[in-house]
Amino acid sequence: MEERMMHQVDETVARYGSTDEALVEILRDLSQQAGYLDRPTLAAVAKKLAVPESRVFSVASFYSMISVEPLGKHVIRMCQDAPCHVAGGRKIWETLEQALGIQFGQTTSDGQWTLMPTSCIGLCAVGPVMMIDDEVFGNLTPEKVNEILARYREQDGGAA
Amino acid sequence: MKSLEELRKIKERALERRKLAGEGAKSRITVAMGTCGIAAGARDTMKAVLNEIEKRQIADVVVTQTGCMGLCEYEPMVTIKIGEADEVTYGKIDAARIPTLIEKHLLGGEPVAEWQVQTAK
Amino acid sequence: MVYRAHILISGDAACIAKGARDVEAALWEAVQELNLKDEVQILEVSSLGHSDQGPEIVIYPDGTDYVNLTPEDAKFIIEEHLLKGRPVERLTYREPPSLPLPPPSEKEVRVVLENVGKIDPENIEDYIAMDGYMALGKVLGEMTPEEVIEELKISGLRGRGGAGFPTWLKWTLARNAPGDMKYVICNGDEGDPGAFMNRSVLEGDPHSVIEGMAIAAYAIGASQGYFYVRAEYPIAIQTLRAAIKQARDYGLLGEHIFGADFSFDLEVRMGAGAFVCGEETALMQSIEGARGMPRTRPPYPATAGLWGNPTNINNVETYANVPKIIHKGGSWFASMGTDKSKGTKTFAIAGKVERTGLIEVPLGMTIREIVYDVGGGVLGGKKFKAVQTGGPMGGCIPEQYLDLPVDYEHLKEVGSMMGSGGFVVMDEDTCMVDIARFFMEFTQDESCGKCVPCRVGTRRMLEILNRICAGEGRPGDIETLEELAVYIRDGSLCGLGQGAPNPVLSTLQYFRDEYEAHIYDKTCPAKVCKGLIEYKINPEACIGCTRCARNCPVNAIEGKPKQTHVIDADICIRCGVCKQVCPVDAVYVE
Amino acid sequence: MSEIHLTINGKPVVAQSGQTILEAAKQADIDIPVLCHHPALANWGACRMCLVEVKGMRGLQTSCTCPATEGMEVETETEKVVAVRKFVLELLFSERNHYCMYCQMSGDCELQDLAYRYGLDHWTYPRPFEKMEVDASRKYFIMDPNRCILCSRCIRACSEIAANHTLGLRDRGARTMVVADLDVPFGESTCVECGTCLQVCPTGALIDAKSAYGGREKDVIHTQTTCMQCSVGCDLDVVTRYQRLLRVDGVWESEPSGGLLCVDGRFKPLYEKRQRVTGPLVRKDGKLVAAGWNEALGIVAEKLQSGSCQGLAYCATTDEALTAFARLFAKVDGAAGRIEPQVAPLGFGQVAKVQDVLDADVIIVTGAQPLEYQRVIGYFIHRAADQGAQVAVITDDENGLSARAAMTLTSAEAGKAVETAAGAGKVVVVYGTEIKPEVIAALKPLGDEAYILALDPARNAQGATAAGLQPQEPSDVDVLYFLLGEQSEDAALLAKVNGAFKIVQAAYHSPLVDQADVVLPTPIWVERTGHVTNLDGSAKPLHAALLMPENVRDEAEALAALADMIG
Repeated sequence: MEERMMHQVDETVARYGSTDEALVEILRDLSQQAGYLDRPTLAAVAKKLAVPESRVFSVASFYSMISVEPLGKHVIRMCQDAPCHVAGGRKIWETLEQALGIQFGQTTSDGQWTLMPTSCIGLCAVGPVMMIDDEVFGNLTPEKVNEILARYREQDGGAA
Repeated sequence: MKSLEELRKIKERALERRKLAGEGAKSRITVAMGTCGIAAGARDTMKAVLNEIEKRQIADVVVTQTGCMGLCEYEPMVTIKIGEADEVTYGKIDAARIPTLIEKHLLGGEPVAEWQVQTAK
Repeated sequence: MVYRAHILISGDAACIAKGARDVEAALWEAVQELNLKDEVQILEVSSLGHSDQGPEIVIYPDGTDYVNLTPEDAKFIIEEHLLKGRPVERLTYREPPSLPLPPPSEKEVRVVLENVGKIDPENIEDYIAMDGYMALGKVLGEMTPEEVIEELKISGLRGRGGAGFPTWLKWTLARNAPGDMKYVICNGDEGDPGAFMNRSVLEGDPHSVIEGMAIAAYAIGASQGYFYVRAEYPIAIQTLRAAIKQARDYGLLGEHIFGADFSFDLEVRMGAGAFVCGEETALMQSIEGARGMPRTRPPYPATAGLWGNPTNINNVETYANVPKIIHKGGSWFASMGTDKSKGTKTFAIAGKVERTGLIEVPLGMTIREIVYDVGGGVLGGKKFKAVQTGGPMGGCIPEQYLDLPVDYEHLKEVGSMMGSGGFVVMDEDTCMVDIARFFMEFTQDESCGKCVPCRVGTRRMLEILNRICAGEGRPGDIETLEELAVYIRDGSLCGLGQGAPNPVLSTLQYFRDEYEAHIYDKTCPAKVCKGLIEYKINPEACIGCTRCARNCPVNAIEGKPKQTHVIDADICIRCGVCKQVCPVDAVYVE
Repeated sequence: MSEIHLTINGKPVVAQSGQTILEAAKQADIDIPVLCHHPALANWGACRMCLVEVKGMRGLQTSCTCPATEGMEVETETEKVVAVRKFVLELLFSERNHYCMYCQMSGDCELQDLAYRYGLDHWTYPRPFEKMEVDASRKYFIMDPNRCILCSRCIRACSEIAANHTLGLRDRGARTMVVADLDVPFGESTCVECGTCLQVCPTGALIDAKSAYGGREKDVIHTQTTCMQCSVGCDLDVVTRYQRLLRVDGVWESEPSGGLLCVDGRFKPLYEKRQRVTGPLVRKDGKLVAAGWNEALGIVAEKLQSGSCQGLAYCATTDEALTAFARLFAKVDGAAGRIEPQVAPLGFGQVAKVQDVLDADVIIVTGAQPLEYQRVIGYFIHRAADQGAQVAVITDDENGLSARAAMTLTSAEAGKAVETAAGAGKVVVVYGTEIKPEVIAALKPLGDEAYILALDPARNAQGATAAGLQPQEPSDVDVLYFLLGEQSEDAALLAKVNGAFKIVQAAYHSPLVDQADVVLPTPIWVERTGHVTNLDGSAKPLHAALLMPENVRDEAEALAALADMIG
């Protein structure tokens, strides 16, 4: 495990360059690879770039696409911006919160789902929009949301 | 790039190529592959276009891509240009519509009116 | 074995989720029962293309496509289609209705978007064919930096990302600032909700921006440039990187471009999800690998920017205009637009309008023209209520200003701003208090937390707005909101905080009655705020189909089949699902 | 720098170009309130307290960041400015728990002061804050985020002054928090307990654990004195209340440390556990018993004149005491020396001052562990490295500075440090008693251009040298006189002590004290008056912040009395 992580850190740092100015990109990339950045990974980045851990943590926790806390198996990112909102985004928010039994910013207790807001992903014409992991879903309705969730649950083997 | 002259030569060459549908080809299919297009399924559409061309062994067509045409709601969007005729733009072209589109417009020469959208000049 | 017919059934996850397995079982059963198993083959395939309407089957050789199937339907189809040779019309797939798109308006003028959607962004020669890099060649071969800036001055181009600062002046300041190392930065952190013009340009015509930056670099004396693009735009970044590589391959970036004593190269930096990084000083912090926290100005980036060096920063659209201006002349550009706002502007029209998407119009076009002529009017023929421009730092402009020319000055006059070009149309079903609340939630969430007025003040405003929308507004709330808004505007460090109260101020200015209705009458006129509404079922209309009761997430609806249903207001969470699923529109909001 | 002229509140003000409006105002005695600004830290511009109106500039300007320019017209207390300041204060009071009554810093809080100044008389906004956990995992101080106003002074102090970079921020917006390292409890962090964060905190978010909740700030007394924990000699602001030691702060704008202290200077003395010698003791019937000063000094005087004697001092006392000590032994023809080893001169280079480290381009450290024994110099080296200085550590053992040094070399590789220094601007060699002869030889090519900072391990080394005390070993004499001051002897010394008659002058009990025939008490640092001479060679004043115990006398005074008795 640790070896794999170190390898990932080495590789990512090599890609962006081991200067402190690449910190934001390195952290974002690593966070996307691993789902989130655990403390050993953050410490490894700090060491590799020779920057203080406090700076690594400050930067990591500032940006919304970098996570320093564990996320669920699937991360739902619901667009929280105006066009989606006007198009009925609030209902989708509520449907998601209801369906998963958690609030935005939380992860289900079984570790399957994390619900997060995201800023505009520029697909306003098909709002409301959400992303599950890397997949984008547009023109959402509460019904459609429940269907999509059901499909993921089915894929995951009927669990959760 | 050493000089404006060199750039002009490239321009002439590129223009020549663009005037036709494609280099040595009779027609051109363009799939809009902006984020909006891809979110709406443009990758599948593109795949379907390539499949269909291979399946039917159509030789004189160029398949290319372009960015967002500004009508994100109508993605995936596809344009077809045959010879020196005006380009025709289609909206909401999912993979399932490609065989029909290629059959009727590209091969049959008849644009599919009900899928057509008009874009700004 | 040769079969007379093949039945393909979609094994797509969505179809399975909706019962494809049962349908498949029913197909097998029917084939056995009707003794067709030697004639008909059933094959499961990955997808048939309409999984949103699954379960789906396609029967070949004729290719009839059936969707939304139940096991009963499956059996029926085998009997009718395969045994009796009669396709079941009612179950066949129907194409989505043809496109109800109004024709594009002649009023659009495409300058920045000229090539977007017309050329292959990954083929530099496509761009060159459209006179690409001619402007750079001309600048390097025939013009001094001063002449370049003069041409921009003639054009009247102003920053397309926000406040509209004259571009020539910005360049002059950076040019005159002392320093050996200077930078140009392209701000591609397009974060305004509803705005995606820059994304479209980066994805569709990246070279125009690269060329604009190279010209800027020549004008101010820089040799290094940075593209800062938000990570939410992965395709744009990919396209951009490919374009930069091609430009290098063609010698349009790098050493001694066009044989001139000018070298310039570009690097792409990706954001990581922070709206505030659209603010120029925060953006530079982010490029330097730090938290994107804005710093006070002065000093301005023109004198002390990236790593303390003189830096010119413009947004995507501003740079994309530059090659056109050089190529066609500043006065050509200045011939479009208004006296003080020259040229064209791209907008992303979204919300309740027929023709959503990307447009480009000359500055000074009225809101009415944009909404009705270019945008095709309000969606579904509803009544126009307001348009929100300028993103979360902008404001809502009401119907009375439909004939307002859209330019920097006029938008500001009515309490909004140009911003980067978001244009969200709102109709009568939009609650303006809810919209204000929404924007405050956004800025509150995106506040970097550095300065007190923005960090704490937006929080206090949001709390009040939340209360009002929940039906718990109190007398005095409006006045407190106004007070908070003014002080946050005057006291905040950067544009995000200074602009954060704008949506509240503008809605208070034009839709105060809606606030008052929420607070004093405890009603939401647009029937949106769920603390103030109640869902009811019209007994005359209800057909007792039980659909609402089955879909209600909290079992708040009582009723037997074929009898009138009733919603228990105490249990109801006002999610509105019942209203959406009712086939006869019997559910209404009070 | 040139002179510029502006007007502030209608008053003509002369300032230097490059100064901010705030600095210009301060020079002209115009008070502009601040919260996030601190003169020892980089400008931040976040709290918005220092907003002013400048004619011709759009909006309000933060005077702490806005450069003063020629002809500028500034107004610092307009109606608008005052309204925004009051608003900011109201917001801050609504953000977290600022119930002053229950705050240790009430009366000594910059936030509270400003609230009084701007007439806050009620809570304007609701205060829906959640209680946050207090971090008391650090021995010497407590972090209470409930009182934090996120001014970031502590973070900047940790990075800019201590160069330790332990503190940072987590999250953003209203969720922002000050955290250590990767968000670990303070006590588990890389914190070096210098306490600079504590000293810059404007509120009660970072408080000293010892003095917390012990009474009101209005009753405290501040006394300026000099730290005696090592040879650096930092200026101290000692805070006492009712003759009790509360806390120790650094003094901004003082040499050599500029306000920076270390754990030894700021905290450790507050936790002194050794048993104090509170009066003279003489051995009777094999036991040490209390005696009067006259009796004890009488015995000492007699002994010193009756046989061969030697005086050995730890240099943990005043210049005056060391001089008196040397003088006394000269009088009785005894040898007198210091116990700690002394650093020998290198034979090249020019003498450096401590602050020369800060603007060095290359720093060579060898034979010394400043992070352990002269910590402030260790932090200065880190600070210089943050500014781009190349640090080369030459050592055959572990050295804490290696972690952030550009290179760590063995003694044999010392030449590489000289190569690095070649062509560099300012080169500073920091060395201690452990320096090896071959390293000295290798560094010699640096020549007289190099600045040399010798880290003498003794606390008042320069004072001892001035008094002519050189290192000596205990010898075979009839009477051994130890001047220990506050320093307890180490085991090596104890082992060398023979069966002579032993006189020990010390503040605390120790094995040597317990073996002594006569014990004379001494004051401790906080009770001392006199001077110490620091590494830079300045005689720095000591001012007593606490009274000595009744039966304790200052060494210099006791030694002078002895000399008088001997005549």
